[in-house]
Amino acid sequence: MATTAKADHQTGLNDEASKLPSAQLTKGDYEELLRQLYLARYFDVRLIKEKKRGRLRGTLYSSHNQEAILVGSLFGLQSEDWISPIHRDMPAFFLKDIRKDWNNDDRMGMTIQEVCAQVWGKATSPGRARDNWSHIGCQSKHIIHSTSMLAGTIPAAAGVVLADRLNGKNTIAMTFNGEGSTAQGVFHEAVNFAAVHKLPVVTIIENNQWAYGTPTNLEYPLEDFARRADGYGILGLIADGQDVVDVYDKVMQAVNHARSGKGPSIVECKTFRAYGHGDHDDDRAARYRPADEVEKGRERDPIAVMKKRMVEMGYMTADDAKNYAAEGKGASEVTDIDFPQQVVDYLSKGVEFAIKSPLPEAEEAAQWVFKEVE
Amino acid sequence: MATTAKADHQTGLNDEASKLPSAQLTKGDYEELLRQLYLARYFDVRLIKEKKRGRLRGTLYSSHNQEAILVGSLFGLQSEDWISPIHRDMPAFFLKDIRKDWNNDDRMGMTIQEVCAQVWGKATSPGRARDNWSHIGCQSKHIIHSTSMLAGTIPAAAGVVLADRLNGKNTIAMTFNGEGSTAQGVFHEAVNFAAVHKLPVVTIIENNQWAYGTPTNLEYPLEDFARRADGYGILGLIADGQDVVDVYDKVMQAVNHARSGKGPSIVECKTFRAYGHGDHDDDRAARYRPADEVEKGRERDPIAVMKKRMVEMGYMTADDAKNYAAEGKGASEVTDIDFPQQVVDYLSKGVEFAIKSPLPEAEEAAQWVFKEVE
Amino acid sequence: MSAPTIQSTKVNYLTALKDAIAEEFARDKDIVAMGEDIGLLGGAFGVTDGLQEKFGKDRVYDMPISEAAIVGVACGLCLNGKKAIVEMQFIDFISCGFDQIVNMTATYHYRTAGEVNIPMVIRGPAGAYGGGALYHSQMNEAWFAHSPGLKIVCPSNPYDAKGLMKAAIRDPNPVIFYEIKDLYRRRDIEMELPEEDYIVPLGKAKVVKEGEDITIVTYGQNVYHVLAAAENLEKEGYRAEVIDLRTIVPLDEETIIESLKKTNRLLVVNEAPKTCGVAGEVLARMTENAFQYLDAPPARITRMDTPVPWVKPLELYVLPSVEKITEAGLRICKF
Amino acid sequence: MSAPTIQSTKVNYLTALKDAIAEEFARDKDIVAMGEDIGLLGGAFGVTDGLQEKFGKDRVYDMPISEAAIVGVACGLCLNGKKAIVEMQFIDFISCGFDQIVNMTATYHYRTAGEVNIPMVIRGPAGAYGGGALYHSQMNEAWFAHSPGLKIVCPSNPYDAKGLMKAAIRDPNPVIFYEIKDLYRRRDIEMELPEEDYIVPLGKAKVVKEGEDITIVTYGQNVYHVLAAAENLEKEGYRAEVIDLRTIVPLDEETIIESLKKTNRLLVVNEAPKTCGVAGEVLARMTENAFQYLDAPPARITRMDTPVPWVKPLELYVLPSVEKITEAGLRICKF
Ligand SMILES: Cc1ncc(C[n+]2csc(CCOP(=O)(O)OP(=O)(O)O)c2C)c(N)n1
Ligand SMILES: Cc1ncc(C[n+]2csc(CCOP(=O)(O)OP(=O)(O)O)c2C)c(N)n1
Ligand SMILES: [Mg+2]
Ligand SMILES: [Mg+2]
Repeated sequence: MATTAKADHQTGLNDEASKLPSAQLTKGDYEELLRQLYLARYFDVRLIKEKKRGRLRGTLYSSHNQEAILVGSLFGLQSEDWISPIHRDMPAFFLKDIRKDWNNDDRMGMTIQEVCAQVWGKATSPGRARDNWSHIGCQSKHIIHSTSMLAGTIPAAAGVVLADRLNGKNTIAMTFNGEGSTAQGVFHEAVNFAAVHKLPVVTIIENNQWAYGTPTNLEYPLEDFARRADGYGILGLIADGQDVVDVYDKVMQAVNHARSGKGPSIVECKTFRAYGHGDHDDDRAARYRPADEVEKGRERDPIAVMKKRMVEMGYMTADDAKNYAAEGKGASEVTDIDFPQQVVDYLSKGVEFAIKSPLPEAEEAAQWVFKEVE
Repeated sequence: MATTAKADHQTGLNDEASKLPSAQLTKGDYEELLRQLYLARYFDVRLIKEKKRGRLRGTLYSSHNQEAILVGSLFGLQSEDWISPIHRDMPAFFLKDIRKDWNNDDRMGMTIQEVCAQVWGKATSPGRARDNWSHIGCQSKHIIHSTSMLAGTIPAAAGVVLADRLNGKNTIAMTFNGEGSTAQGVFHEAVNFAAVHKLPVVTIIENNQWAYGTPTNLEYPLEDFARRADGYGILGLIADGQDVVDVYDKVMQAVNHARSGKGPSIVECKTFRAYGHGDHDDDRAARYRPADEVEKGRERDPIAVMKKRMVEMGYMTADDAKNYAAEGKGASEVTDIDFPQQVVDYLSKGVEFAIKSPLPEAEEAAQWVFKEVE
Repeated sequence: MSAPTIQSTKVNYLTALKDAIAEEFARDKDIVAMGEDIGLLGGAFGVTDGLQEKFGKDRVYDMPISEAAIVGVACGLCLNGKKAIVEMQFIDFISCGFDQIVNMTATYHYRTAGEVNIPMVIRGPAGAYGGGALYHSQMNEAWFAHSPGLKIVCPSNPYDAKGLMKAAIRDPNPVIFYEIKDLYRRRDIEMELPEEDYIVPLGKAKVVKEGEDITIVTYGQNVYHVLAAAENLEKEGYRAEVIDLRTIVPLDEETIIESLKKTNRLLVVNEAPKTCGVAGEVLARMTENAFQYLDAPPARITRMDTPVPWVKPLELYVLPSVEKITEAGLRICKF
Repeated sequence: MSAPTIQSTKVNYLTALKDAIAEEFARDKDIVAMGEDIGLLGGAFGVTDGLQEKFGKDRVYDMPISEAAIVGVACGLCLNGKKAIVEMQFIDFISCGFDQIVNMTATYHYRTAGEVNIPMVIRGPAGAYGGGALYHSQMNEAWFAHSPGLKIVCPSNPYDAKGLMKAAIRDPNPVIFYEIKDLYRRRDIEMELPEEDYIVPLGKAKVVKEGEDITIVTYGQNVYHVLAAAENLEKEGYRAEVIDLRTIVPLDEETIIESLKKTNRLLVVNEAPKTCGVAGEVLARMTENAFQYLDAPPARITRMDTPVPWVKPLELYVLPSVEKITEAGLRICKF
């Protein structure tokens, strides 16, 4: 089954890595991971609701059911590391470097205000809402701006860490990609180059079984997209994308591999796209995707999986696990009550800021085609 | 060492293939293979001489020392199969489908007259000398015209056999590529697509250790370019590119694999570029390539390797093997006497035709931008 | 086409395209379609809705996200007897298959001295005004107009959409077909279409409004901006002749020149960036070939030389608008 | 630059470029070069000869044959504090990295509202007349002139080559730099160059010959065709003013307009295909902005709208020539 991780597919992984990185995580870390899962989920749900209320333009590419990939991948990064999220990774913009302090606006991740301002198309977002929703970023926070052209930022990711290497810094760059995007030529060119120079580029493949209306068997001849790594002789790992701890474990192995100079890697996270490709596609998706496939693909909600883990580890009682029952519910079924208050407050702060922020002035549109020569 | 084939690298190769295709070759086939090696070598040598005499324009990308790849790959193809040669594969244009009858101008390969007319830039070449030397082809002979953009014909190769499949024909398409060209994005896109649809595309990689002035370790992280196949889960084979029989064996396995519906493959043929990248580069190549590497890379001349085989098999006496001693000699060292008369005559026929042929009329240059709508 | 029978219901731009493709598929079994999500889903906008169901997976391919391979494979199909209709999910993504289009496909006929021709249609949703931002708003036809061997088409209404699509599919050359996505479902341009098979030949512009005082040349969505501006001009006493090019390559110079003989004034409107765009080309050709008819400096209203920004006021700021066209039209008329 | 000291020896176009790059490398340790065969080999034509030896493999990269990655990696370097000089082995191969240039690199400054700028130079041998055929002859600058966010440069002589290359490297924006390969080693254009550091600012055209009867605008190798044609015109009694644009984006309209005020006649010469090329853009701008100074229909001499064929008579047939320019110049002068 798609969302069940298979036996690890490992190419060249060092044996010493057998001590799992998650062994170092504390109870507090588990609680934080769960909180972040809620935060990512709530962001998505809140935007869906806002959009239904007609307050938003643009397309919403839901990350519902895929949150463990974002949360688990980003959790172990260092502040100076680079990321490059795409359309389905909106929460990544504020989850980056959030671990220590959600409310430190100077951390190396975007603030919730900035992200919401972007969603609302306001002048207070870093790019002043010139490009749409998902193509945001922030150079000073080490977030690469994507274009729409899928896989198009992997070369840039290789470039930024090459620059850091030349300056004696040991950062890594983590790119996020749908499994469908790995068919792009530029994916190949960039991964090949990174492999030649053993650059610390970690390529996350979010295999949600669909690229828009195309199933994986028409995108790639093999079931495991991690096997793309084999063509470059680089590390390829498979994670259970529903399990934030497994994602953390596999990604941290890849990150450590990169940080220690062993080069790039591909980490495939198996998951399932909960809704349509974008919100405009929800109805049609119901036609092209068999209902039982969808049901099966959504059966292991990452919040539920994490709660189960925490109960097993004694970090949470079975009763506590019943609180904030967002898991397994669709966007239209949950309410604010299904989420920790901290999460709701945090996001509300962003939304309010965005709503209050001004639109950019029309005349700005003519600006910044070129940087003036001093 | 580069030109020594390593143990076969085989992904998914059927066990039944263990009976080597070359087991079926007759003494006559061996003799023909050797003759074709001479023919390919002579073509190259003759053009070098013609160019030195100032009779030719354009750059000559010598296939010297790499002839076994062309001869061995093409030998087992069927007439209707498609090929797509590139800059270093000039002899492929006339070697296609030559096996049965060198002098049948209606066979599914270009005539020597057509090829020479193209080299001389004459109106009697199929493309009327509109594009240069190496970018020729002939639709009716099932030879795809390349552009200069490396790896750019692999998608078209997939397309032509897909069309044949749709029409119920079981042809295969064989593309020739330098190892450096495999870094192109379009290589990835096309091989991936062919793998998804199990299209009969055989990709020959002529690994001559250099892409112009760039050594293989800066092109690809692994030593064996056949391993690119692993990323697509397709058949990947390595042949000794100096040994026409080994090339034939590996390529025929790939061809049979393709013809029986099992999909695309990559056959890496290990060889060494004898001269500069093009004739303009001969002097500089001597600077960027260590002399001992060149010496070692040229030490197993494919003509010599084949003669040795034939002597061992009793198809030739050791004394006979001393005839036509073109092997091991550079272009400036050989003369016509080092080649079988049939080879010299064959090519001379082409050269004479070309020289006598008219240039295209200047006004033609404005023609054929569009096909007229009937 | 004498007195065609009229269907009872009006058809939108998208349906016109969809019908054209489906009818051609039925007519010619060698036609194959390739693109991302065009089969099972029926295309991001639904232009190929039902096509795979009707004609099968052997003729309608859901392709990997590989624009270069999509074009290149289609090129291979075409050089071996098929005709390929290729969808770019948004025309903006054509940049990812650029080399295969301009160097492989466009030149095949030329470099084989006519032996091979590539009957391919590359089509896709295009155009701004819809809040699509930098990568879902492009009109990049000028790149291809500058690349010899490609025909370029852009219809502004359902009748032309259907007729031009059929002509493009039947054309033996590669054609890039710009579908204006903002027109796909626009209600006020729905039309009743002939029941019979018809084509609108490539290379013929159309005078969509007659007038004597100024010639305004445009195509695509800008046709509607220009028509609205023409009404404004009318209020000021100037009658504009409006020409919808419909085909950019080959360009119908004659129709424009005929008009200029009458109006002696020229304005060209196009939503693509100004520099080296089609508007400039029209201006240049008319200056070269119809200088004697020009009584006032001709002008262009185009997108500024900027990308298309996302947020509405920014987007509109850089694009041609009824106001900008009216203003330029008045300036020229009053010269 | 007051009274610069003069070197004792003349320098060719290629050496001027090579020196410019090497001097900038020495001046700024953040400059990195990437391209195919530019290190060990020193480039297909030798423009980066010795660069890797001098500055090391950390600053001069022999890249895999991956134009998209070359541009994209360079973009990443630039957005993280480096400056990248990217070589396309022939400018024709730029089509393989097209998306990374027009969508990723060109727009970065715009879409980040000025936060990021990409100081990249993409350079490569360009131009026809040398028997390079379809894929080793292109001048494709119009594709990029039509893509907002890119500056475009094309020098015609060693002095400009060096000064423009330095200006391009120091420019904070992406610049596409067309090196005319037929000029690389042309002996009769060698020049003595100032010993001191100098730049030729982007965006400034140069009047290379003064005249009163017609303005001929061109750049690159066509400068020499135009100068020869100007001599022919002189024999017929017409004095042509010849303007070498040097920079295509930004375009120096002022210098052309100033000239037109005097000559009232315009001819534009450019070896790229005609439709939507730079020649048409110059014509369009002048018609829009200097109509009142034009006493005769302006004209373009460009490549025909064909690829560049290989064999000499065919190649020359489609390209601008001294004869074609002379003829057009006479026609305009006599109008
Ligand atoms: C180069 C390119 N081609 C096509 C598209 C249109 N497109 C946007 S998202 C998408 C599907 C992506 O699928 P996948 O990579 O699996 O990511 P997912 O949406 O499933 O997360 C497509 C085809 C694009 N953005 N870029
Ligand atoms: C897309 C593209 N980029 C660059 C070139 C320039 N080029 C021509 S041949 C060559 C080297 C090719 O090396 P390889 O593929 O190993 O083939 P070989 O010449 O060694 O046979 C290069 C870089 C090209 N033709 N196409
Ligand atoms: Mg997906
Ligand atoms: Mg090679």
